[in-house]
Amino acid sequence: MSLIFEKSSEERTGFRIPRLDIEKTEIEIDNKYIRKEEPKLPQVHELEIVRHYDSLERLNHSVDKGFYPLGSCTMKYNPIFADEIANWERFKFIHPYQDLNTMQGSLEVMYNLQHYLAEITGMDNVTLQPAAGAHGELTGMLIIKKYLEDQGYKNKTKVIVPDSAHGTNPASAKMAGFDVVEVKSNEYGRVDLEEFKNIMDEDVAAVMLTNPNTLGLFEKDILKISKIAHDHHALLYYDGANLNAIMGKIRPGDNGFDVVHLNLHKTFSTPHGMGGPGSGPVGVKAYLKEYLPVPVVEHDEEGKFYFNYDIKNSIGQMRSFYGNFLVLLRAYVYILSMGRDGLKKASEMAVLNANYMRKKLSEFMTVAYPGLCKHEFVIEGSFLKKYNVKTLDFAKRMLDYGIHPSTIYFPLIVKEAMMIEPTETESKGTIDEVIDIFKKITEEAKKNPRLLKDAPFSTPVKRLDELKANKELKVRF
Amino acid sequence: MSLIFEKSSEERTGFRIPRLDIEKTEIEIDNKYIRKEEPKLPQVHELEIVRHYDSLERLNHSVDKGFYPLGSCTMKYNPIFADEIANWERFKFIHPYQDLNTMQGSLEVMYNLQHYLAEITGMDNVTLQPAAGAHGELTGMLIIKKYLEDQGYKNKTKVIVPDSAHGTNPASAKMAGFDVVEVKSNEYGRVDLEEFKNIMDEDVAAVMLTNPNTLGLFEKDILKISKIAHDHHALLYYDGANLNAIMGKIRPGDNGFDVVHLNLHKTFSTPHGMGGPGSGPVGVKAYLKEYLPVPVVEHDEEGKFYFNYDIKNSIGQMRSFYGNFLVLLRAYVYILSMGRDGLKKASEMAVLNANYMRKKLSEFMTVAYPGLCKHEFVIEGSFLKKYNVKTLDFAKRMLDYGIHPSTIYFPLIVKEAMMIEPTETESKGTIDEVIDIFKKITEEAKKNPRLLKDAPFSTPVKRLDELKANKELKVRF
Amino acid sequence: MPMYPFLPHTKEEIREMLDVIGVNNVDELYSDVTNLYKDELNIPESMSEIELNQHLKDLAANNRHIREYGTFRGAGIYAHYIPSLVYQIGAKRGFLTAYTPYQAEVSQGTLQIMYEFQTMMSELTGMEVSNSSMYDGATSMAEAILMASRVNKKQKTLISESIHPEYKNVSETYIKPQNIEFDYIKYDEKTGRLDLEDLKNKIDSKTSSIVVGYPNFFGIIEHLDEIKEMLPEKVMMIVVANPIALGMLEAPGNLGADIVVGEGQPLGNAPAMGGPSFGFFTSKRKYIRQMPGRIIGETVDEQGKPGYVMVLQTREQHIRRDKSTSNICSNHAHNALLATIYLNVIGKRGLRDIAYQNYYKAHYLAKKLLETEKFEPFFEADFFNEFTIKYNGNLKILNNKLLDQNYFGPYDLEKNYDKFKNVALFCATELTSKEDVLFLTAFVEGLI
Amino acid sequence: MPMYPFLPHTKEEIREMLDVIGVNNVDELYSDVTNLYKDELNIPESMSEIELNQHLKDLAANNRHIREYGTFRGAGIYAHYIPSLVYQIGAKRGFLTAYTPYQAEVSQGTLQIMYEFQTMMSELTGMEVSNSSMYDGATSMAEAILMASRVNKKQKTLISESIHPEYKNVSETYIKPQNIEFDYIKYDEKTGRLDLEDLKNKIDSKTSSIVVGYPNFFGIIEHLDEIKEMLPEKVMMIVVANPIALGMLEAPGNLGADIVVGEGQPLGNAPAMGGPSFGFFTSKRKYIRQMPGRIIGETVDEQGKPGYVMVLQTREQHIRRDKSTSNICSNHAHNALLATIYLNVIGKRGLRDIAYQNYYKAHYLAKKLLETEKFEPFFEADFFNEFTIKYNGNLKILNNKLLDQNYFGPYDLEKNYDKFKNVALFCATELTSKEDVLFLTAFVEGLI
Repeated sequence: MSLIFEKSSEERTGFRIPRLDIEKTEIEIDNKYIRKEEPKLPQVHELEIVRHYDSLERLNHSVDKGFYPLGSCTMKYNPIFADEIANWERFKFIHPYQDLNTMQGSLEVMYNLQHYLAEITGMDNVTLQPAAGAHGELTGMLIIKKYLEDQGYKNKTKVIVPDSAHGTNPASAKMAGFDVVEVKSNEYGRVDLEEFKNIMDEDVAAVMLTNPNTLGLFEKDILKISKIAHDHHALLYYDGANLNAIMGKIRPGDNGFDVVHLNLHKTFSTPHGMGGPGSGPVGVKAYLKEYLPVPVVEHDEEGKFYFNYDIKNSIGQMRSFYGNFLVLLRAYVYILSMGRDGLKKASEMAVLNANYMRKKLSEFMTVAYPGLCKHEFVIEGSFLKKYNVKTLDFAKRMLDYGIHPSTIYFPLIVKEAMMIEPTETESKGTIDEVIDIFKKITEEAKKNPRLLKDAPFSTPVKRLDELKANKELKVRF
Repeated sequence: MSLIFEKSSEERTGFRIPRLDIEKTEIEIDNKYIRKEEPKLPQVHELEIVRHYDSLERLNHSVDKGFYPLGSCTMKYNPIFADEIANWERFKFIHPYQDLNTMQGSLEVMYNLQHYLAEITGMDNVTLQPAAGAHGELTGMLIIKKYLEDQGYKNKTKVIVPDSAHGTNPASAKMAGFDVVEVKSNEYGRVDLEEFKNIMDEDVAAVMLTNPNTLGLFEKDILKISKIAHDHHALLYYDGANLNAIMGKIRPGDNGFDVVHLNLHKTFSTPHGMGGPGSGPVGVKAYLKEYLPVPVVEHDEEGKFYFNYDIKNSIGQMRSFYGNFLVLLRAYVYILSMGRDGLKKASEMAVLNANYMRKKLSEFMTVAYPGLCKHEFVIEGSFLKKYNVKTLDFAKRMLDYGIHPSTIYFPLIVKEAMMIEPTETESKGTIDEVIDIFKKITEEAKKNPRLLKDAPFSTPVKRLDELKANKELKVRF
Repeated sequence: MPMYPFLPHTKEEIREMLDVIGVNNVDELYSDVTNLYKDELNIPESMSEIELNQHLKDLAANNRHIREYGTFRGAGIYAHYIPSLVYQIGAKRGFLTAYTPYQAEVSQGTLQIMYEFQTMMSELTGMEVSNSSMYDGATSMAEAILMASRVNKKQKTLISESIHPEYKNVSETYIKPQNIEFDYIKYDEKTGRLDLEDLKNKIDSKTSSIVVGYPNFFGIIEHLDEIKEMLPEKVMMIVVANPIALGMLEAPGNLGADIVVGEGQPLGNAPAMGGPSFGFFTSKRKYIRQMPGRIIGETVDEQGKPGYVMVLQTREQHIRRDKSTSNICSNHAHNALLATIYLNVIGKRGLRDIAYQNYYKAHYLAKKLLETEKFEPFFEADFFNEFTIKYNGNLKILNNKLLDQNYFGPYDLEKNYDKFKNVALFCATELTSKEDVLFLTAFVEGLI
Repeated sequence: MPMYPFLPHTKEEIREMLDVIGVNNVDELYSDVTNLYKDELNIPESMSEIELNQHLKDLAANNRHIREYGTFRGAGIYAHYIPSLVYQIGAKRGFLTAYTPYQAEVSQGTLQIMYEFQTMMSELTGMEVSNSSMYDGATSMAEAILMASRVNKKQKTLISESIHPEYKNVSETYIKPQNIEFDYIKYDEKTGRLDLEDLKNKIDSKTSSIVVGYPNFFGIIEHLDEIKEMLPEKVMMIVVANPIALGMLEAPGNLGADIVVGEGQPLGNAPAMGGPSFGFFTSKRKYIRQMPGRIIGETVDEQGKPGYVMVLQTREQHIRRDKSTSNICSNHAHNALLATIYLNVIGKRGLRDIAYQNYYKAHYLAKKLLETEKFEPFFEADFFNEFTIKYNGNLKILNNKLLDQNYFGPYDLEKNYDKFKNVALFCATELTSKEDVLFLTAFVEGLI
């Protein structure tokens, strides 16, 4: 459809400026610094704008529209009530530099949330500052780095990351100034303990794990891994992307993890917003408390909340101000809405859904690793090879059935991977329908593979030429 | 798609009741009056509800989605800002029986709106009470009836209505206890003055006119009609459905009308809401002021607003409380947003759009009445007969092009009528596209009439069996 | 000249369009009118959104509302909780900016919603059929009386004295032009229920219908079955019901009602100073052809796929003109949508739980008030979430003092019944907190 | 056990599913884990929406905000008018509940919006390319420094002392682990602009980039062209810009900037206590392969129809892992959407008009304050909508008193610069009314 710029006309407007209620003064700025050429922003009337976005919204798949089993992304239902709260003026229109007395309500939300998240993860202290999961990872890595430096370690330059890890893990470790060492997964999809032992030495600063890992499998050797790491004075880092499997059931802090980040936009149901904003709080064990980024919310003896900037060994500040407050607020609403009872049940149902779907799909597809999974599982798409069909084709065909494909080609260690996370907010009815669609497409792959290779048919556009896009790099109108 | 009832399950819920903070008392009600069988309302979880309505919304055409030229309905752009204001708690959560001191803001809105509407129509006093256009018509007819009775007329039992009138006109006259006499239109689409004179006698209580009429034509003889009616002590009623043609240009009160109703959901851009709520204020000349329904908003000497229930000859009350306040509020916002300058320009552009479209379509379709129209015009669809195609077929084919058909088979006096009202909020660009679609469909009618007769092809359902629906009358799940 | 966000025309486009039409300027488009208005309308100049926002903020500052004040006031409009989904979904522009489903193929959203609405209202009232909404409770009652007369061709209605006063007023306005006689039936001075003796005396051969509240304006549960027993076969019983009460009370359909109507506001609609909300209108199936308003029915399309259309349009004004069952055209579909979403969200169990909480809260409030000994019982009968009680002091002064404490006190029945000096109509809902009640009792006891 | 609106499973379904899986109960699904948590989490039990609504109302009651108080405070987050369309359209659930456009065919809405966003940000800054958003202004600046080092392989950055203090802190956190040296360049004590002499002295062969505000933290318009002239060819000029100011000020791209970043909040985003808003990130085209974050490009589908996809993904962490340009994954797409809608609504003319009104209001405020003689000029240089001024009394006391009058006073610069005793940073925007200014001047003169 047309770009908004193509609908622009000099004489149209979507906005009028109010009458100026004061006299104009002369412009004192040197003419050199006065803009001559106006930016080519569109001049469009309201109805055109409204229809433009009405049309654009229709082009998107979304959780509200249908099933969205993107593995590792936890595309669960995002409560409308939480959005409504986040739109209250008394939360939304607070200036970050207001007097603390005029934002006690918001500070209390943050204070409570810090404690709830600490409780859920089994950690002692939490910072709400990081803006996203990867930002939390960087925060955690910087905490580890500074702590180890302060402990006098001179050469802890390495971070161990499994080959199944999210791409952000090695990237964040690198941004924190570490070198990344990859550890292979074994035939059961877990960290290969032998190789892990071989790689481990005193130069290792940290081990970054996701548990359950990106295959949806619980790292059963976690206590051994933890002991080995700690014996080498390395810290254990928990990537919380998969926390939705374990709320109230397993606490990373109880399994040896020293630092944890969470993705509130996954586990705690804040909307993903087409790619963000997220929020990536970081929890640490007490001994790392003094390394958290500033500020942390605390209260004084009279119960007045304030931002504590006086954190002795703080790594510094990770972003401006205090965090993505409106995301924090939504997560707070979600947690209280579910309660300790509901959070636990949510994780249980997420795991139930995943195992049910895994089991049903295993009847006609290849599940990469057998046995119980947690909140997600991975299909090895190479079983389609005999029909000359790729996972990409399978995924594109799913679009024709109105459901979003799973994450594909990740984790990298599974050939033609499809990583499926149904989440707990989907009903058995929906999941059964989706299983039928998987089955139908598998049949189509056998009988009429062109249907997959030429798919999608029913989407607003057909397959797009990514090569051309990357070659020409036309990134603006 | 499935009904929500089909998605229900006993164990699901979209709602939880809060803990009861008091002790329960014993139920004293006689068991006879206690409900035994629960109403079969659905038990559904939130995500299901959200997806249900997400899907239902997609099945609807709407102004936000595209062109909607329903003649006589004025489907113009409805400002989002006005909706936002109507959602402010300080307007939305007022109980009608609050102390007047706690609703002065809302009363001021009503007071000002009464005056703006009086000014626009050239009337002296306005009631905001009627809930819709037809409700306003009934109000107006009752005012006329009571006034004439009070004047001592015993036998004024008839109301003259043109054959081109909206169906509500005769229906409302009838509900007010009058008999309806139809006056024919002449070859120019206007009231036939000669026949009008013949029908007119002292038994006539009122003449109901829409001006411009439903053909979009200005009743040029209005002053003559007015004089004849008044000479017979009959009153002139103005159906404001077509006011969008004349704001700031012609005032019904200046052309002899005694009573006027308006449709705020048409002219004043409040959203039609799938069929309502509307709002149908009624304006009267000063001599009818004491007949308005109670209450009317006034203010005392200190500027305090109040509801005046003390209206001497009031016809009584037309509905509970004071009117559709949140609709009134939106209209108030619209009027101030456009201002006296913008309202006039809106009417001018509405008339410009209609004439432009009329002229362009006349190149390949039959316009029922030649010459200038106002905000709408009527195509005589019988030119399609030679291709064995009906207006209904033409309309259904329009659906395939993503635009809403015009009003069809109305007014009754035009064969196979298509009544087109583009409104002023549509751009020339959109109208040109629509003209091309009309042209294309006209071509299709010639070359491939099946395309029209079998249309629509792209809608969620194809043509529906109305006979079956009316025969079986299945009106609930 | 300012540019308007709602008007897209450029000067060049206007020129082109005028040329096509064959006129020189816009004024010529009005060359055929009489008494062209030459002045400027005496209304303000156009305002920018920023200015208008400020203006409305200034106006809103003079309002207070039931979410910032406590409230014990009902009397026809009630302070129930509205779940977040109701407004958020209701505000979808595909619902808000669509019109009457004249083209069913592109209105299946609207039509299915109205079909679901009709189902829910039928279920609630225990009636067989429902239309897709009226303006409000009062006009629904008026139209019900007219409908009864169309059904049984009789021209007199008997209305309970304890019907909401505004409903009585509106009904009078509606039925007088139809030459339908009306009379009022007394309430029992002790119980506040319909006086069966008086009813008996007033029924005659001309009687078409009797109208009774459920609960009535005093909050009292009428014994519908006993009333029904008094009625000759053809006389129709019209019940004006509170839909939330129907989560706890037996459906009027099971107690003999012929037509059940009411105010829909309690179902997910904001008080809105009294409007817009909607009226619901249900009846026995055999009367459907005499029903006013729009009705949606199920059918199939050419390929056998289920779909929905408007049915019985030949009853309606756009087809039948002066022979139609009513002049109603615009209904209150969007408010009915809000109610439908509300009932979807709360479900049958939620409705029951809410209804019972209303009952418990109101009875707790009544008990606590009597314990202060500043009040004494008035009517002695079962009630739902509203009740009458007599204040030993001056009720107007009490209400004014409560206002200073940010509370809207009870409705003062003297407003409508001269003899009810200091008789209060108190209301409690699921939102009335123990704290509210304890504040009130302490306040009347002079402790605050 | 309560039923949860977000959990659809019935007991029977759970049973069926367990049977299919082949386990006896849900606990068995966790049979493979270590240290299963046996306690109850120490967080509250689940709350109904009604209770939660009340809880949040209680919390919100302890907040005040810039729409109910007047404000003269900016310092990085600004009180601009947000047209109604921005939130209303932004709240569409098809935008809110979609994720990263991994499947382009069902994400053309997202992708086209981001493409339009990139176009607008490029236009605003006068740069050739833009990514589709960062977390905020501070991290954008930090990433810009890292990017400059990737481009020119030099390891030192010079940061203007007058950059927002929080941006400096964040940048330090980001660049230290990369062993990038940094130093601060003084501002001219008289003008508040960058001290060109100091810059000259500090540039050396290791210098990768210099970072300068436009306007700077004091609201002052830096002479970018003069700074650029001082820089050796390879040294990159990073400009941290206020996007509203760019409606009036020459685009940094025309004054020599290599990378232009900034805080996007002023464009249609609520202050939100500082987050979420977004950072914008633009640069010359030749550096695009070193840019962090997601970038959208135009292409065609198999049938030649235009469409949009993510490009240069090989820079990103999910492909390149520890070799990526940044670890950023989630961006702030939804906030960028709000900015896009905002810029659509106001258009180029609106942006210009708003910018000029900001200028006029701020200069009017400055003039009026000086006229009271309670203030004296501090820096003497051109400013946009913020300016520094020295108060003759105690600024902290003044601000506390203003708070009692429901005004947030100016930002107190002593918070960040010890020597700036009683130096205030005042801000005015298009929403600052004459009334606000006259109140303030009367107040400082002791007339109120």
